[in-house]
Amino acid sequence: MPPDDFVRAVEAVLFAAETPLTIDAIRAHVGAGDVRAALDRLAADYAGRGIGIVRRGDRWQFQTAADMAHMLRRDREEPRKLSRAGIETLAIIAYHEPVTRAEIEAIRGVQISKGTLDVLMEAGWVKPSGRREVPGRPLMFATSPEFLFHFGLASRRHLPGIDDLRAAGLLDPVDLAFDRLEDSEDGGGMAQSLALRRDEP
Amino acid sequence: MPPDDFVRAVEAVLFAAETPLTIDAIRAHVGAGDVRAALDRLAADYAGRGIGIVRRGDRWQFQTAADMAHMLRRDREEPRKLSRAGIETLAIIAYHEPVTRAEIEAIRGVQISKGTLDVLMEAGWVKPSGRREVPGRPLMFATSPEFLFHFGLASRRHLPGIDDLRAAGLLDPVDLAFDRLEDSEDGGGMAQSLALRRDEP
Amino acid sequence: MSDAQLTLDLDGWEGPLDLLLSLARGQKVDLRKISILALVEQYLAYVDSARALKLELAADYLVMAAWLAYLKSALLLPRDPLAEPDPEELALRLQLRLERLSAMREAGARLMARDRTGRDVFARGAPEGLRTVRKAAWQAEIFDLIAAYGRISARTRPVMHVVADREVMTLEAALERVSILVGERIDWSAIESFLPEAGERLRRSALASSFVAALELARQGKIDLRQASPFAPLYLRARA
Repeated sequence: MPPDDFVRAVEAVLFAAETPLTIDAIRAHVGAGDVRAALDRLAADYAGRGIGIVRRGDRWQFQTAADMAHMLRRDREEPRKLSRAGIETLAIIAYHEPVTRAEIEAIRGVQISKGTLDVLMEAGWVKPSGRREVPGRPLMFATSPEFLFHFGLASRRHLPGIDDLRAAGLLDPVDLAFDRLEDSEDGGGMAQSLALRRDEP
Repeated sequence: MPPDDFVRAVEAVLFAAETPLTIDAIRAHVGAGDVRAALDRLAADYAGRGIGIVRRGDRWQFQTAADMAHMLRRDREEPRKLSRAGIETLAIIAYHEPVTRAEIEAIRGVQISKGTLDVLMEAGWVKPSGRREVPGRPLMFATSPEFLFHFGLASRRHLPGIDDLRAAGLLDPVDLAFDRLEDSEDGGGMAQSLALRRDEP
Repeated sequence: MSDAQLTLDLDGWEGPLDLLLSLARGQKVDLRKISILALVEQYLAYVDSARALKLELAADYLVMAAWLAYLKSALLLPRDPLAEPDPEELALRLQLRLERLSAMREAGARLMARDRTGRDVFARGAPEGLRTVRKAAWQAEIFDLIAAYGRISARTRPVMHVVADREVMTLEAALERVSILVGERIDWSAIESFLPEAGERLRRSALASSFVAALELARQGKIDLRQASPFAPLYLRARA
C-alpha cells in the first residue's frame, strides 16, 4: 500500500529538518493526524533500506543505515614520491637490517628526522623489529614483506651486492668516471674492471 | 524485491551527501557496480513517497516531493528575491547561453547594471564561460549546475517552453530573424509584413 | 491610457523598449499582429504627456521618441523605393525586438514559478556529509633504492685510489741496459737503438729512462753524448 499524503508529509518534514524532531514539532508542520502511527509506518517502510528512521529519546530523524556508514568515508590514494632521505634510509635498513636509528645515522653520515622513519612505516615497507640489547635498548628496524613485494624482490638476498653496484657504476661515481676516461685511451674496456677487482680485500 | 547492498550503498551515499553528486562521485564511494541502474531502481522505489531522487544535469540528489511545498515552506519569502532585471537577465542567459553582456543588453534594450550579474553569480546560478572570439573578446556567461538544481530542471533542454521559443526563432538574434523573414517573402509573403502594410494609410 | 496611469508607472519602466512592450501588450496579445504605427503614436503621446507634466525623462526615452517620430513620418509618407533604410524594415526590426524581449520576460516568469529548491522543495536538512580521506601512496623504484645505497656507500666508505699497473722501464734497468749495449758498440749510436723491442707505451718509458741513464753515464765519464742541435737525434759512444 503506497503511503498516504499524511505519511508522505511526515516523511518530507523529517527529511528536511535540520535537527531531530519531536512528534509535536512534526505536528506543527503537518497538522492534525496520527504522527506516531506515520512514524511507525515509515520505520517499517525503510527497514532493510540504505537509510532509515531512528528514534533518539523523544526525537526522530532520518539517518543512513549503520552498516553503510563506512561508505560515507572514502580513502583516496595520492601517489607520492619518497624523498632522498627516505629512500636512503630505506636502503640502509634493507642492506643492514635489523638496524637501529643510531646505526642508520652512522651509515648515512647524516641525522634522520623522525618523519623519515614514520613515512617508511606508513608506506608499510619498514617495521620495528625488536630491541638491540645494549644500554638504552634502542628499537631496531627491518623491512616488511610489503617491501619485497613493492620492489619486486623474491627475498632480501636478491638485492644487488656491493660488487654489483660497482659493476653497474653506482659506486663512487666520480672515480669511476675518471678511470673510464683513462681507459678509453687505449681502447680496452677490461683494464678498468680488472683494476677494480684488485681493489677488493 | 528488497534492494541489494549495492543499491543500499548508493542510497546511503546520496542521502548523506551535502551536494548533488555525479555518478563518478557516487562510484568513488560505493566502488564498482552499475551506479546508473541503482539510481534508476531508487528513483522507482521512491516514486510516490514524500521524498525522491531527482536528476539535475549530470548530478543526482534526494529532495522532498514538490507537492509537499506547503508543509515545508517556512515563510512565504523567496530564498532570493530577484529584481525584474535580474529575472530577465537570468532567463536570457539560460535560454541563450553562452551569451555576452552586450547580447543581453541588446535583448533587454537597456544597459544592465553591474549589480545584476553580480547577484546572479553570487547566487551561484550564473558563471563566466569563456570569451567570444570577436574584437574585444567579451566575456560570455552561462548557467551553472546550481541553476538547474535550484529551479528543479533535469537539464537545460527542460527549460520551460524552450523548444517552442526555438522553433519560433525567438532565440535567434533580430538580424538573423529579419534575414529569414526577408528570404521567405519571395515564397508567398507573410503575416508579418501584411500586418505592417495594414499600418499604411 | 490616462495621463494619471502613465505618471504612476513612470518609475516602473526599464527603458524605452520596456515601455513600448507594455504599450504593445495593451494593443493585442499577439505581438506579431500589433500595429507599429499605433504603437509609435502611443509612445509619442506618452512622452508628450510626461513633458506636459514636467516630468524628467531619461535621455534614452527622448532618443527613442525622436527615432520613432522619424519612423512615423517615414511610414506615413508616400513610399520612396530608394529610401535607405527602408522604414518597413525598421518597423519590422522593432517588432522583432519586442517579440524577443517579451519571450524572455515570459520565460523568466515561468522560471520563477517553478518548484524552487529552498522554497518549494528541500534537500536534506542535516546530511551526514561525505568525507574523503587523502592517503599518500608512497612510491619508489628498485633502481632508486639501489642507487641510494650506492650513493651512501660512495659517500661513507674509505676512498681507495688505485693506479693501474703500467709497463715501465725503471732507471736502474735503463742504466744497466745502456751500459752493456754501449760497450758492445764502436761507433756513435742513436739513443733509440738502445730501446727494447716493445709496445709504444713501454718504448716511451724506456726512452725517458734511457735518456736519464745516458746523462748519468756521461756524468760518470763512461760515455760521450753528441747532438747537432736541439731536438736533433742524440748519439751515444763509449768513452775510450
